[in-house]
Amino acid sequence: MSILVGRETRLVVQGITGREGTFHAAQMQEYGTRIVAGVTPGKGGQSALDGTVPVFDTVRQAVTEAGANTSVIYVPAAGAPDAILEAVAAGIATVFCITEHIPALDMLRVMPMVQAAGARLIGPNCPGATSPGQAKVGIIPGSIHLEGRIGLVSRSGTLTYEVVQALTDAGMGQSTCVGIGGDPIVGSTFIDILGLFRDDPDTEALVLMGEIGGDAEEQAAAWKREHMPETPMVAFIAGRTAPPGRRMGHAGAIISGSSGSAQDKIDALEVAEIRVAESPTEIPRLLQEAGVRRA
Amino acid sequence: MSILVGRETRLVVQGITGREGTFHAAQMQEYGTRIVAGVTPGKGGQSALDGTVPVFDTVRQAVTEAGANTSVIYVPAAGAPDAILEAVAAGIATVFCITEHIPALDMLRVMPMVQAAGARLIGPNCPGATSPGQAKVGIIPGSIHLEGRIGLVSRSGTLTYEVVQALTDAGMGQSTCVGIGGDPIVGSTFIDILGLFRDDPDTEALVLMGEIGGDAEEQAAAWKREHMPETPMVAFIAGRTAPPGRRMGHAGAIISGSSGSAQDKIDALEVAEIRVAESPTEIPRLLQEAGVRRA
Amino acid sequence: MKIQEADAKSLLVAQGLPVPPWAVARTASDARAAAERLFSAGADQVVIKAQVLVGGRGKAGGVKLAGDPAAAEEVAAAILGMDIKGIIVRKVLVAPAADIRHEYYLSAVLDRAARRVLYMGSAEGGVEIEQVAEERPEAMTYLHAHPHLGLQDFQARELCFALGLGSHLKDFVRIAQGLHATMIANDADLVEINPLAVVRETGPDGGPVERLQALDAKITLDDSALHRHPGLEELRDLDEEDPVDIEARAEGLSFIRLEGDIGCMVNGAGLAMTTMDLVKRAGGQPANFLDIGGGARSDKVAAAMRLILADRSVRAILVNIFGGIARGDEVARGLVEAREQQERSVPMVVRIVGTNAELAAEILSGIDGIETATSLDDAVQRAVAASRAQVAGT
Amino acid sequence: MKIQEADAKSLLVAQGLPVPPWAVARTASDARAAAERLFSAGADQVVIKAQVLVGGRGKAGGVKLAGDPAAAEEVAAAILGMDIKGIIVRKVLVAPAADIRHEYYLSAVLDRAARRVLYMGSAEGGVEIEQVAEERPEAMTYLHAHPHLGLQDFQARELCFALGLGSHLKDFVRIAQGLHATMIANDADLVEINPLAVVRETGPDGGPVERLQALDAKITLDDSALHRHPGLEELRDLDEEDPVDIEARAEGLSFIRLEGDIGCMVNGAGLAMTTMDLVKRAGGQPANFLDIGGGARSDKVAAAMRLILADRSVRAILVNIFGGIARGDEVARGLVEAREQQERSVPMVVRIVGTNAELAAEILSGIDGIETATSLDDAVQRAVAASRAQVAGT
Repeated sequence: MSILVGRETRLVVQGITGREGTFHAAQMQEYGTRIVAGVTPGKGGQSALDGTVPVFDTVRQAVTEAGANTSVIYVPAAGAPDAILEAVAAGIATVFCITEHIPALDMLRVMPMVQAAGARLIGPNCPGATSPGQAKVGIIPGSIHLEGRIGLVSRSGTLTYEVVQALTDAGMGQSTCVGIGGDPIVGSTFIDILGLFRDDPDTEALVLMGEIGGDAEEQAAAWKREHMPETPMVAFIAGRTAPPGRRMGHAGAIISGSSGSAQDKIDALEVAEIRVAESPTEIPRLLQEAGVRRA
Repeated sequence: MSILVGRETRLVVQGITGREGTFHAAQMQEYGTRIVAGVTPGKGGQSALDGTVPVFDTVRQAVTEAGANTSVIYVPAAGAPDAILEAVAAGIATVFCITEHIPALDMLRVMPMVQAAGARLIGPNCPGATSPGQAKVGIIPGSIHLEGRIGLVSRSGTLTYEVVQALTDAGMGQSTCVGIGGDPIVGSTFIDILGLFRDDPDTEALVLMGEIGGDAEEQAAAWKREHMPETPMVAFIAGRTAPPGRRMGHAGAIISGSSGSAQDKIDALEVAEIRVAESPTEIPRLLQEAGVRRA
Repeated sequence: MKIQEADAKSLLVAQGLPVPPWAVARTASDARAAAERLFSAGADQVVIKAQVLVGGRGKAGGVKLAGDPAAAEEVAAAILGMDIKGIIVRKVLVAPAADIRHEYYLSAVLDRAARRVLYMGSAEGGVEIEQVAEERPEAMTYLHAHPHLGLQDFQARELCFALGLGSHLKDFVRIAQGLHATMIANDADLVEINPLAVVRETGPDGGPVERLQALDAKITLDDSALHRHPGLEELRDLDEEDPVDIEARAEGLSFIRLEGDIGCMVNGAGLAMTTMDLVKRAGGQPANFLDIGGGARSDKVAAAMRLILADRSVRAILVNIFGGIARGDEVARGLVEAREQQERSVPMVVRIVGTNAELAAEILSGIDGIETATSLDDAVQRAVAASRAQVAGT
Repeated sequence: MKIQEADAKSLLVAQGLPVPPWAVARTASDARAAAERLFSAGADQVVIKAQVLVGGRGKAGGVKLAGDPAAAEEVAAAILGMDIKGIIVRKVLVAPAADIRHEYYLSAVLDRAARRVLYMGSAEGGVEIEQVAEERPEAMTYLHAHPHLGLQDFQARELCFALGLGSHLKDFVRIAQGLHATMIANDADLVEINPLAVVRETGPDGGPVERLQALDAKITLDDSALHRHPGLEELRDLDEEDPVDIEARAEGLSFIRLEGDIGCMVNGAGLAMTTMDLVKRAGGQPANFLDIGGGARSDKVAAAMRLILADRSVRAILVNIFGGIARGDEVARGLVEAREQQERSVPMVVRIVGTNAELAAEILSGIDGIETATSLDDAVQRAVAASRAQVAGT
């Protein structure tokens, strides 16, 4: 098993005829992800990926005619909120929004609709998720993964790859790796993803990659302590040396006021008996010390 | 027992210091309704009804400080939608909106909030409800009622009084009489109220007072046939002789296109084995013929 | 409130919708002048359309084409003054005749049962849409706008593709969103474009281009919201209103004149309709629908009486008041006042029950020409009898 | 993006909020002229406030009163040129000093966890609100606006009564709604009024009246939404920006200059922060934060290199790229190009992994002054060593 993506994933790629959509659709298909449809309004009737994938005008058609159950969005920021709304209105259960630079107020308006539809949104501004050996959705390089039993959740993009690579290099495979995105307003939080891992019998240990800003890591630490006390878990917090109040690349990474600092997060994690690595490369060793074996 | 209002009703009157609010609050209190609070923003700290009822600035205060569980709104149309939102946000379970002339689009915006709060709205533009011998909320004259076991639901105002009077004159008492209001957008439909009557052990027979326009009566007939086939029921439809397409006093009473005519409604009711009276004064007799006894 | 096609088009244009130019003329010569301007702007033909607030003007001969200004004047002269379903045509709309490739239907309407704005679209526009909906339901597409977010972009696209208008995607989305904007900006109950047409025009390079255009528009406004749109009240077409309606509105009364001879004065719309139903059932003919509303004061009652008596065919008056908010004594006092000022003597049957009914009875007792009744059925019987006696006595 | 007080006030005024008049002056004599206008309009005193985008200007002496134009000039001269937390004051705001009866706090801010706009209010305004929130949490009132309906009227009233502002109910409701309107109209993350003051003014009849006034305002804008508010980009205060920041933004790079000597170029914010953390842990000092973003092309890499080298204190450069969207060979080519144009020779440690890492290694092999590394820890160690060698060699 795995979470969010897997063998049962029937993916529709929204924005499949765009530059990003075309490139990553090919990568995902090559990895083994079952792409059943693409959507580009006005290009319905065409096909993509060398004729293997039908293109529809609407997500609703992709659901009713191709049986899509999962969507990934490569639509530019101006159209991405509507693309999310379209996906959940069409009954898509899991939506990954890769698009970055979506205004926060747009996401505020979108979220109640996602929740009302009972759907799950990952992102925006996220790298997606991979269940090694089964499917990858998003932009995480497929080559760095190894099948296994470690669940990984991260707020960052390339930092995620770094850790996945370190785990794979150490012979520690992953059940699913999820990037939730670093924007101020994201569809799924650490806790949402940890909840899924808790219910996944194939996930035996956890890695959480946080960064400065907000209090999502503190919340996750408290939740983990209460709901999954037995599961080995290692964390990492990026931004220990970041100066307070200065913007670090994206809106998610501001230290605001007294909270959101790396030290507050590290303290909260340690209180919850979660080991915190000082470098991504330390993570495999800390997992081993917590009793996790190599694949 | 009864529905919507009764001995357990703890009423807050929104707009208690206005002309209508003051007059009807006194009438309700005189009937025996337990009025625990009034609300007029800016008049918090005063009292109403000869010092027997505290006035608060907000409905939230009326709930937390006076334990209100039901609200009745006598606020002018410009402020009434907000008054409804305030009531349901404060946790009021049952809200009666007496106010007329609320724009329909305002009600469209209000309704999802009422539903999300899990509250029940009766009205707007409705006369309220009375459970004889227990409590009355709204503007129905208290004197016309008689305690008993007939549940009445109506889209009209004074027509409701006419029938209640006819029932009382015939010695046929009522469990609860509810006016749902005749506006295009109302908080509770015939079916909503019939559902409450179905679950009320003290209601043995039903009277439904409909009028031309829309298809609420047809819907109610079909629902009654399926869910309460054994309960005796008599109906009346106002507007048999109204010319098609002309506006009859309020927006709820337009015959639009092929449906909404009195004959369509009467046919639908008769198909559901509901007797339809030709005059309000016929209703007691038809009830008796359906096996209902006098109180 | 219904508004005329020309006003509906103005409201659509205000929201950025594409509508061909038009002019409104009250005389044949004005229509000719308008047509001349359109011909010199390049029109091949113009269309002259009766401006009336009833449907079916096309079938009634109220819509005609004209190929030159003289023909336009002639056609306009024929249409102006025409009687369409009881309404005399006082204005015509003059517009260039479009080169129509295909006609679609698009509307947004308040859906009571769903408590949403319902969008309806069809590729079979230009005809009576009720007929399409009934005979070929598969030719209709329906969707609900969100009560807070309105018509979302993806919904507009879904509608567009369902109608087969994919080649006009951007324009269609803008038009569909514009319907919602029109609804919100004006508190409309209905905004309808029929036909929304693909028309062939001459493009900037001289070649033909196809564009979407709203060729006809119907809008009805929510009466309860008119007070917050001061400009819209001016769109009320007094030409088509009975002067009595105008007076009734000024007094805050709800009044509709009918064909019969028994004037009715009732509080509450449902009870007023019921009273009329009972009059008919008893063999009489109601002369009007009149709801004096809740809490009617005596001056409002007097105004209502004036409205009823202004109708010369009224031979008897039935007053049916169930006091609740309205107080019986106030109504009775108003009736007595009205009676005093009354020029012509019409028998009156008065039934007042509920709040302060006893006071009302006292006030009315012994007044000449006023009969009182307590039961509704009885009051109706007496009013019908009184009207018959008048006919017999004439 | 943070904007200056004067600009924030303009955005509030645009939504109808009450803000006393103000002027912005860049010289002491302009400040005097502005003060003269305010004194002749009836002010008893004026306040001169440093316009800087950092907090604590009051404590730093950047806010002063003046009783006449000469004093205003003197005070302005003292404040202009002042260094407040590293920012040189280049402008002052001149406004009439209000007769403040009480100071309140009111703000609307994006609440990430709740995914709502959070309203915060307190009757203890005019001070640092973080302190109030921490020390006297009961003095704060919080409520969330609805994501679609915004701040509803009843919520504004609840907030008003919670703050004890019942006697200013209508004005407060308008102001609170105005905060939401300001947020929506400008895609703001934060709109803060501190203090929102009850001030005593002279009423129309000459007697004293009390009014609510926004005396100070802070607004931060959502960078992701600036593109849809073309006017707002002009409010960016270039006076307070490092020229390097301006160049970085023009190139689409995310860049922050720091104190150290090891230039860093990384793709992804999280990885960039991690790289800096590791540099510090290894005993080095990062000279900057630099995220070249996803899919960085070679020209972007070259621009990033220029930015790093423009800092004369940079003694070594660490490039850490994990190819995903970004392709390693593109980055490598950009580095080689940049190297060729480079005026000063700074040792560079390059680690490129992921997509096309092998091609990158080929491109970089044998180029003078470029060391390659495969592990992140190793790359960091080498960069720190290289910077030390430079210091030793100086």
